[in-house]
Amino acid sequence: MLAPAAGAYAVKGFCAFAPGSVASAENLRMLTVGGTCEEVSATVHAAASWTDGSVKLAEIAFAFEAGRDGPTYFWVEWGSQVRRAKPGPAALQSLSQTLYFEEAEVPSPDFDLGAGTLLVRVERHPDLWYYAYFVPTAAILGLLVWRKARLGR
Amino acid sequence: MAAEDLKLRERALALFAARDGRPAALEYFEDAVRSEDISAGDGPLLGVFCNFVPAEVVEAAGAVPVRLCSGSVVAQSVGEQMMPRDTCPVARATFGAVAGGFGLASRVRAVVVPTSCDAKRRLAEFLSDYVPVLSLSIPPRNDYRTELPYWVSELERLAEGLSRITGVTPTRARLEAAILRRRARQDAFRDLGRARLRYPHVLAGSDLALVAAAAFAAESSRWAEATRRLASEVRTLGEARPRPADFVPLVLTGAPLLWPAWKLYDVIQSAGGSVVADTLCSVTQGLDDPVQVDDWSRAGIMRALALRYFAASLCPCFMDTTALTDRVFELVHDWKAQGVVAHNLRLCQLAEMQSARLRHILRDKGIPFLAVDTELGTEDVEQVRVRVEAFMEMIRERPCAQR
Amino acid sequence: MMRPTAVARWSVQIAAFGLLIYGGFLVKAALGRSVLPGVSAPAGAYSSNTLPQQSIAWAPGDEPAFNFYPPGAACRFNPGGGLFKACIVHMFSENLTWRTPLKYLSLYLFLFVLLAFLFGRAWCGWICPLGTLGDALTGLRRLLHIDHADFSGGFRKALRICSYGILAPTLAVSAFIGMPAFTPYQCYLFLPYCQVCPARLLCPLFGGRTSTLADFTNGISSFLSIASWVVLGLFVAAFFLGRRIWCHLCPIGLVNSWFNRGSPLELRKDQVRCNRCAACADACPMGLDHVVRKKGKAVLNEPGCVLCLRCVDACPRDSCLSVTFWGKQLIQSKYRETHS
Amino acid sequence: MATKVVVLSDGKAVGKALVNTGTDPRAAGAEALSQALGQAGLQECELPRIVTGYGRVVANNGARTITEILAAARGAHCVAPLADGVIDLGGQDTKVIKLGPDGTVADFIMNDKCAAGTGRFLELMVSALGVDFDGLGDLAAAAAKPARINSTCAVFAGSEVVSLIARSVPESDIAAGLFASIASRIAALATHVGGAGRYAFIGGGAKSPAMKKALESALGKEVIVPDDPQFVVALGAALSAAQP
Repeated sequence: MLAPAAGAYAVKGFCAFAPGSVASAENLRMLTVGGTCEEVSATVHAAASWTDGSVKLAEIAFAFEAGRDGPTYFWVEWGSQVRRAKPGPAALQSLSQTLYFEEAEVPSPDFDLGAGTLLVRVERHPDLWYYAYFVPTAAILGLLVWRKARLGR
Repeated sequence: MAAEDLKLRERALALFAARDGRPAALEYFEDAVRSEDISAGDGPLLGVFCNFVPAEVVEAAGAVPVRLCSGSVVAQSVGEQMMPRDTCPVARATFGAVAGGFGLASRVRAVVVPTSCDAKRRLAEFLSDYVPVLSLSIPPRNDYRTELPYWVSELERLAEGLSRITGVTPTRARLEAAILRRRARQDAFRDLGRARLRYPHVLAGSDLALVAAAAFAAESSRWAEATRRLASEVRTLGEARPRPADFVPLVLTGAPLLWPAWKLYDVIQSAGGSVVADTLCSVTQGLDDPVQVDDWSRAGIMRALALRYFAASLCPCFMDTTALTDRVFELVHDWKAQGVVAHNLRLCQLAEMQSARLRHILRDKGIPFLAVDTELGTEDVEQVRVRVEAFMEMIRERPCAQR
Repeated sequence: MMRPTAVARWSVQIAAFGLLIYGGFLVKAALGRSVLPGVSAPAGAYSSNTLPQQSIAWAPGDEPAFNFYPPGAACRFNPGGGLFKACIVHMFSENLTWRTPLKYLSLYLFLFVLLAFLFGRAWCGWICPLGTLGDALTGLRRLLHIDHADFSGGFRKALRICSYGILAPTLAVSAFIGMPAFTPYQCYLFLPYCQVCPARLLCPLFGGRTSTLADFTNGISSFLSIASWVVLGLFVAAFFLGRRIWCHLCPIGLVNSWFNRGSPLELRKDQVRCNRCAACADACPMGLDHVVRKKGKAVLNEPGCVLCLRCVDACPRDSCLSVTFWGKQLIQSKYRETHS
Repeated sequence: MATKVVVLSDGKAVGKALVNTGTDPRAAGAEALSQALGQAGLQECELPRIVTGYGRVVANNGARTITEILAAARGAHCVAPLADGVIDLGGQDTKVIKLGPDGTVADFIMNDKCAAGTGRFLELMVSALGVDFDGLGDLAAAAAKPARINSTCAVFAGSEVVSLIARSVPESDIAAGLFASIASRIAALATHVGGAGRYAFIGGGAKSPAMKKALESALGKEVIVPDDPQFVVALGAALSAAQP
């Protein structure tokens, strides 16, 4: 399959949290996986909140330099001690292409609600290939309409 | 009078039996038109007219339907003593047959008269002086969407009336049994049709008419067996003898040619033509369309009966007769017919006006057409002969490309 | 007295039913994994794993074998995911809510359009598992010799309008709750039609999952459960008494019906051979009579016609009705002897 | 009712004879034949012959027979090659024949079996007016405005004529009316076979100029009347006999 050019992408995604587990969007940050695990600069805001004000659905967006094919993994870390240091990247809006990150593994039911980490995956989707399907689709629809017209009511 | 009527019938039988190389299986049908196939054991006889009366309902009510439409001039002369002269000859003859007690007409417990045309409406009243009459009123339009509910209710009325006469109620099970039993007739007739389509030269038009006339008054399963035998014999004979070079297949349409008034068959055949297919209610109409039941509930069965005997009818008494013209085209195409002959029974306006329209429609398609105005009797046979022979000459003169 | 077409159709329907409901297990057992990559929900957004009714949550590995949306499919909520992912209405709803970029759907749209174009509403008449269950109900009715209810043409038109009235709001609501500002409503309104669709109850049930039948965890889900039972009741009644009258209402059938006229799979009629006996109209499970009514029309693919071909079976005139695929004749009506 | 014979010698009619048939068509046929042969200066010999008309069945003496429709078509095509339609107003019946390009019969229609609209009809009316056939024609020629005679049935028309006389309608108008009524019948038949570009008008009726005039006004076009129109059918038969 045809992969898009390597380069900068805006990565978006949502994480859902149990009531009271994440007090505010500030108690949440993203880390690279492996090595030094340094923080990735990301913007986070609560897309939805529980009645107690804690975050229900956090929308996380960050810039991603896609160097190679295949998935890249990040940690989403949260907890009352966690503080996000780096502010969100300013250039995010200027990035044309958007990817979504997905939860890489289903969290085990008995994990600590108060604090924890979540593994997420970013994978480049082959864009051009997708667009290619519109051509035959349009052709078939055209044929259909033509045949309809020829048959009449 | 009855004796004269019998003589007339025997003469007619002899006339058509004369043709050599005729399938032997036709003997059964000759006996049947002598009304020898209905035995007393089969149940009370019930006279019906036209193809509008669902025989299945009659049988389900425990009676045996026999069709009384007559073409006998003797019976006609009897009928004239009561009916005005300038009325439908078939109505006169049929009434005469009942009034004079000819053949089966003397044995029927009651009659069912559909009010398809004006003559039939009055005929019902004339008959009611002699025999109990159940009438079926036919809507003027045979469009099932508008008329089906009414027609079904008419059939229900008929069923009630019949059960009052016979004491048997046509239940769902009885109707189903009757339909499956009667279906054997269509199966056999279609089988014969396929055989004839393959070897159209074996069976003369008059022979097919004989088969149909026998169906008027024959026990259906025996009739079906005989027809199967005939079909197989047609196949064997067809293998044996090739189709003659001067074979001129014709399609016959218009008013019914009722036994024994078969002058037209005689003239056409002696002029070298062969009637291979027809739209006559006296022959094909009554036999080739089956009752197609989709839903075997009682209502579903009655609906199917209504559709078969009403919506599928080609009777010119209905407003829309495009079905009839379409059928003529179909037959001309399938049987490679070289001409169409319309039988205008004198005083049958419906048939006559229909054929007048047909003449114009067929002329535009370049299909030779002849309308023959005639009556039951043989007094005008020479006039008919001139027209038919000229028609045959005309067809034979046509360049082969146009045939 | 079963006609060949009827036999063929029953076999296809039963086979399709089995494949759609249970095929997922088999194929995945063979291939180990879904064949096409699916469009997955943004994490945390309501995906079909996490409907308002928690009970409908998927077990991990519940993905279907072929991750796309054919014109006739089993329900999304099959255990084991069934053979295909879901019906087209489900696809539109969930992806509108997720605001999935169109490009990610192009493959699925292409496959759907192709299949719908090739076979039109034959998908409804021959494949749809709901239709198969309904035909079984009809068969039961026939065995009991109960006549079917007849619905007027006006009523059928009304049902068609109603099916637009189901489809349009379904898509509108799905799009609405996809907007960031309204995401909180997803927990009430995600997949609006699925909440009451009888397939959501029946298909998982045949797959061996009863959890979708009822859910009284909260008010909304209780309400929706009861509503879905009511719809299921209507569905059963409609199919038992009204043959396929339901299919005039089905929004999936509606989408397929747009492809019926103009599809290469054509129902044709030779006007000259028609004797107007209307046996075709009597046999039509959709209650249509266009086959006998339409004069001088060769192709009879009406939007309402599910190409079940009962009319071709019922027609007693040789080669009056026929079915062609791109001009090539597949079958034609002929008189069939019941005796002999 | 008359028996006509035409003797043909290399394409030309060398002998013609007309004998009133009476009750014995055989005798009339033999008589006419000998007359015609005499006129042609030939002896009774084995000429190929064809018998046509109503007599063909009883009086053919083993000769070939064809119907008068075919004979009329052949004869008319011979005497009036340009005509693509033939109108034959005979004693027994009236025919309208549509000819194919090569003079074959493309379509034809005949009056129904009663005498309505035939020569016989005129003969009966003649007696009602107390003139002879030609006299009827002369009367019609002098007509101011033709009377309207609705009935084509000979019997009813007879009484209709009587009532017209009683209403002191001039005989000339009545005569013209009679011709007009027949002409309109024929025109109706002509439309049934789809009409033709140019008609040949043959048969005994064609001898009357009044009939020709009435027919032309009814058809709205000229008609060709060959010489001896009553022999055209016999000529056609002779022509057919000439062909092996």
